[in-house]
Amino acid sequence: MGIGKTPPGGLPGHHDPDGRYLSDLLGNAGADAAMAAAVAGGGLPPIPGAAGSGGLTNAVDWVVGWARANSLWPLVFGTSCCAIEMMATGASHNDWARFGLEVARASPRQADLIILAGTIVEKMGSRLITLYEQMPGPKYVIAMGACTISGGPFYYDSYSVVKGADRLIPVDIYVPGCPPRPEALLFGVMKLQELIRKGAWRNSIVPRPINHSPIKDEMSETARLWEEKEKLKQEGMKEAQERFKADNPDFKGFVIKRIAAPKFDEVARVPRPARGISAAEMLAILTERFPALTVQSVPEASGEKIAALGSEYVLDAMVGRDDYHALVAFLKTDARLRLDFLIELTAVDWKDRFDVVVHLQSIEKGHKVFLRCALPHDAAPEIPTLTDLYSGADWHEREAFDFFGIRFAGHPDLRRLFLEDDFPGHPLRKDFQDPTRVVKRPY
Amino acid sequence: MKAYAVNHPIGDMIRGMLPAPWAAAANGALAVGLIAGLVTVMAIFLIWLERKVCAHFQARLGPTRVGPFGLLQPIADAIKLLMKENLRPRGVDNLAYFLAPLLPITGSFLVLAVMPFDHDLQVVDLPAGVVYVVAVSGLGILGILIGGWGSNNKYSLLGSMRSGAQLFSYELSLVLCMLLIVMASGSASLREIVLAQQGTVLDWWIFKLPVAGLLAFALFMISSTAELNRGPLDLSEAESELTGGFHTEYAGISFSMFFLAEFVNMFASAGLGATFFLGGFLAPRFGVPPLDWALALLPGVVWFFVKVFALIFLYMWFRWTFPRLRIDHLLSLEWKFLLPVSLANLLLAATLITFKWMLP
Amino acid sequence: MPAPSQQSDVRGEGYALPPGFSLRETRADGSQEYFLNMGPQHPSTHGVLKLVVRLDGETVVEVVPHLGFIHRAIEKMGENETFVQYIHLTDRMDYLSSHINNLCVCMAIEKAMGIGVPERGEYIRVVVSELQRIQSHLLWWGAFGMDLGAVSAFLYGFKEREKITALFEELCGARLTMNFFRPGGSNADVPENFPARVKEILEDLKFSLDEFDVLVSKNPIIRERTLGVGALPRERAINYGCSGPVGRASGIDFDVRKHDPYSVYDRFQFDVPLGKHGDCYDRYMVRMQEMRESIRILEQAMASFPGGQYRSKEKPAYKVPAGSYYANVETARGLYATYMVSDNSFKPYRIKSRSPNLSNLSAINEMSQGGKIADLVAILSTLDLIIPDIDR
Amino acid sequence: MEGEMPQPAASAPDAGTPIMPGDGKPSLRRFLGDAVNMFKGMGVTFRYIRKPSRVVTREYPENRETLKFPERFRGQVIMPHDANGDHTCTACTLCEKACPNGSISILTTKNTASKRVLGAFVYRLSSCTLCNLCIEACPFDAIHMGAGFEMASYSREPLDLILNKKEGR
Repeated sequence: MGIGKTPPGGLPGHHDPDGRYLSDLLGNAGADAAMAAAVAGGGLPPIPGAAGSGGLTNAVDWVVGWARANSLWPLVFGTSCCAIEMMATGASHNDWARFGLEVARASPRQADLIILAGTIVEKMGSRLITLYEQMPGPKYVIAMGACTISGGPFYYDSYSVVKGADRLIPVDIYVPGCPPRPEALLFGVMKLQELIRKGAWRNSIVPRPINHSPIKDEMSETARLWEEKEKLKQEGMKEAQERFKADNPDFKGFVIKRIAAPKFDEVARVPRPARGISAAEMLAILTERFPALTVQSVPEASGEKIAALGSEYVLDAMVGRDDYHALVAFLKTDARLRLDFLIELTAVDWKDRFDVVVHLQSIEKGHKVFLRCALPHDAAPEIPTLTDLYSGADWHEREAFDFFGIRFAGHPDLRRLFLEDDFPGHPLRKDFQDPTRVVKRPY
Repeated sequence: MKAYAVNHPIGDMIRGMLPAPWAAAANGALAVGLIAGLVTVMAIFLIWLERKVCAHFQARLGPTRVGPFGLLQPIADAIKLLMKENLRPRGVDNLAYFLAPLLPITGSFLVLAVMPFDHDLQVVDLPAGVVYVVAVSGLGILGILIGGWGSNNKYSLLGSMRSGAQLFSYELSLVLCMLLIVMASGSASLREIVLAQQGTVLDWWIFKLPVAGLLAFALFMISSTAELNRGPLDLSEAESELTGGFHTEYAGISFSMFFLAEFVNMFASAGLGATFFLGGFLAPRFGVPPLDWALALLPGVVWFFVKVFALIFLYMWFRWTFPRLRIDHLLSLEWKFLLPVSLANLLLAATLITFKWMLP
Repeated sequence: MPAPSQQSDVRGEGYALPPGFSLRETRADGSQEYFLNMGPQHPSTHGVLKLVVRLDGETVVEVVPHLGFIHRAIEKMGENETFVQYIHLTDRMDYLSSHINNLCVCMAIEKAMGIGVPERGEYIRVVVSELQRIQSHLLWWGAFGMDLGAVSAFLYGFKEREKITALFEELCGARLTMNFFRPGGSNADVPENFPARVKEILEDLKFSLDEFDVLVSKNPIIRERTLGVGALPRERAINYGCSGPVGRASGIDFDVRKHDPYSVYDRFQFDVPLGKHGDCYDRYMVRMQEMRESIRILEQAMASFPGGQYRSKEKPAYKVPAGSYYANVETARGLYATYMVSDNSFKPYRIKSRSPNLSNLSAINEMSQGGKIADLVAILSTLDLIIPDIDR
Repeated sequence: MEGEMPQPAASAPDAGTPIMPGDGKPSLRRFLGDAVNMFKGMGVTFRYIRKPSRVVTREYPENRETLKFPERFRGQVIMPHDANGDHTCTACTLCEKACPNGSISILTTKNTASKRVLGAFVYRLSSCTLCNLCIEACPFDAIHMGAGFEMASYSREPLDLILNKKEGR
């Protein structure tokens, strides 16, 4: 079954008159409906003081509006997932060339339209504003996908995502989805064309206001507003409720049946065989050289105890800060171990200490080992760098510095990896708080 | 030097009405107007054609929604570009920045002045037409160079420097190809070159000089692709490397000048190719009287356009098939391969012409 | 690589080098190097990567990547979401391997809670993962063509990919961000016509791959532009932690599917293509051959596609016992790992995703030195970067 | 390059030897072979332009009548209503808790029988990632994934929907 014929008056309206909207409920309705009505009625509200219209100017308006609507050259701009769907819109199956959009320009000077495809984070925000300012007018913006509309999946708890691109630049069209299908994007483009065509060129579209509202927990806010209304309503209903109770003393309420969930049998998990030398053997090799070494969550570890943990267990060794560098060097060079591949280096904040976690693997033999090194929980804990052993440790250490503030002594270029240099604090520490950026999840 | 009228009756009428110098001027102006109009329309049509052909090379449809078959798409683009805010980025060299877009389009229109569209449709027939063509086509590169310099953008500068190196190199083999044709026809006038190819299809220079003609044609196509800055030799634009190359900082009407010049240039280049190798405005003759008679029914200007579009299709085909070369490969291709081959080919052609080893 | 010198800056007071660069000796002829910003909005950085390039004319002297233009705090958010909710965030890291990322998180949860997966569930996982790998490589192939200037290749790659995307849409309702796998299996069974559709796609694909070879692999321009460009020797590749096709092109015989098999990969016959020099050409060829190997796996899997239930018994909630858990998979880009630390609750205490792209990209400075800007584009393209996966 | 390259395992197909005509050295054979390969490449593109049937474009919006999405397509969350306009939501808030993005707010009210029922099912399409977790969490089959996709709007308001047409029973 198809979705039906195009209605005679053009494409379906975005604002369904029968639909119910949150804005109706909370009493700030109408802006979009007014906009839709203005577009449908032909022309946006004129700018005060704009020249009057005659037959000729109307014709010129029409031609210019037509040209602008049909020649939207998008900027090559995509940050994440939506960019792929944007490219898919340009690809053969959907072909935005039909709308004249295929002239995607890499230079903002020649572009008319930014399709905000993908999350905008704070670091990118200033660049986005620059790009927008570099475009010559008239210019249009389509916010594609949940992230650019509202922050989407990154609304709560994210310290870096801009909660809606309309906080940075004016947005003309919002295309929801995550990511929207190519057809949904094309629908958004058609909506924009409609907007341009109906807006006379002399009063070319007044940029939408930029959203300056403070970030807030929308869920709790909605619940609070609802609570207020509810209180009033309940007071009004008190009488009716009491009457009903008196009339139906044994009313049980309407019962909705649960649907039967499909039943599945339990399946036993089969552990994988170990590769390379076993954890127990490795422990023996290591304790021989580093007697102070302990094993995480296995007190007084011995070969038997480790072997009892099964074939999938990877040795999770705790090492002191003084032994840390020497141990990793040993692991890398020892002929029996040859742990030459650094999988990752990260840290865990245990509130009273930091654990620097190093995962190593041997390409040749296939075994792995996990190392932890506990650091005191203070402002700038320090540990020797591994960049002299693994070039790849460079960025992992910079990441750990960025997220936890752990300093790596001897690192050649210890700067923040992801965040701006002036970002306050280290976000993955458990005590990180920044109410100007983070909206806490209410549940 | 002789200026031709638009066509016999109108030209004769003007000549009859006005004293001779005025008549020549009026005829010239008429021809200029006609050709400029025709070519501008053609360039806009070419933009549409490029987008359509490219789309069909890529299993899609191309513009369909603006006008029938999307034919009005480039017109919408043109109007939009004209109505765009004209901005001046900070730090640009004013004179260079605003002058640059005018030069390429001037250059390509100037080339068209000597282009014989038909027996009697040519603005002016210079005896040294080929020299003139080579001279004025250099204006385009000048525009790109000063535009890239004036834009105050490193990408633009890189793009313009690339195109400088590229165009000066490829000009060599291009000129050598032209030289070969001049040698064969015994004239540097484009009109004479066309008329020297009268006869059957085998009298076109591409076939008439065995091997040398075909080779010269291939060299001409490669070098002119480079001259046109079209893929796979579009290094000065190289979108994936230099975002926009020399026109990165250009917007609105100045950008549209570059954009239009690209297509007028392509038209001019294909026109030269048709003139030199495919008999220009001459109708193809196969030596079969009824067929030749039927083909000759179409006016020369139509045949000229048919040949031009065939070559343009070839340009488009190259562009939408091949990946881009790297700048050092591009230059070594010219200096280490095309240039020696062109020289050898010139020698070969000279031998062929001297000993009259040509197709009958 | 000339050694950085510590002498004073000859360019005078107040001249600041971009971050990450060190001073070099002035050159004898007095000529200067200059810096070029590529990105964060640049067509060939495939997203919002920023490269600051020190150039000598067109020759690349040094490259310093700047990350974080799409750092979305996924790991911090993961600490406040339940384990199952975290799965949907991994869709948005390497969105071209979203199924495989989902699988990795599910595997970590399964390991922690001892959940088994029925036979059919495992087969679905393998089939879907391999389809995902092919579609990712197809998109890469297209993007590679476009970066090197063959725009039609881009469209052809996308055209083939679209078929697989359509199949995914039939399978799980989404084209890109799937959220399909769950601990113990997947959230739905495959549709009835799935095997037939896979077969049809594979037939089309074999034809298209041959066509791709004619159009791009055998093209001398491509060969000239990639052969010997951006070479990364094996030792260096291991040292940087390169994995996936990038590592294998350098000769690292490491593929998680083969050398640390998960799911039922150990039941299938397939080879791990290896390069010799680690240059762009090898990376290209490794991916092209990997697609053919994936087709082999898919054919074997579809031939023995078992019946039965597609997932094991559903837990009402996933409360992971205290401890730290690690699972790794081979995405289209390399070794992807999930490391999660639980404090015996419904939400992870710390969750970390190891991104193959981060390590692969970290070698770019070494790879691109001495090449041209165009080579840098070719290298970026053959690294097949997904920037949100790096930044998370 | 440093160190010797270890030989790859015997089973591994070799991706490191370039495909090229001739023996790898510049030669006439290689030149001609390359030229032929270039022409073959042009043949690939030409096959597309020659056969218009290879055009794969789906012409939205002209094809709206026949446009069809798969059954499982996730476009937006919808709440099916029966003939009486009733839905089956009990305001148990499982979906609200399952939602990773805070896109769902279950606002409850008390009906005349003083029972706690659904007042408004707020669904923020503006932040929804269509991950299907709410649908899986619902024990009453009250919400489904709908195929609607033409949702683009001029402002964020119409993207914050209330799904239920009337209060719960």
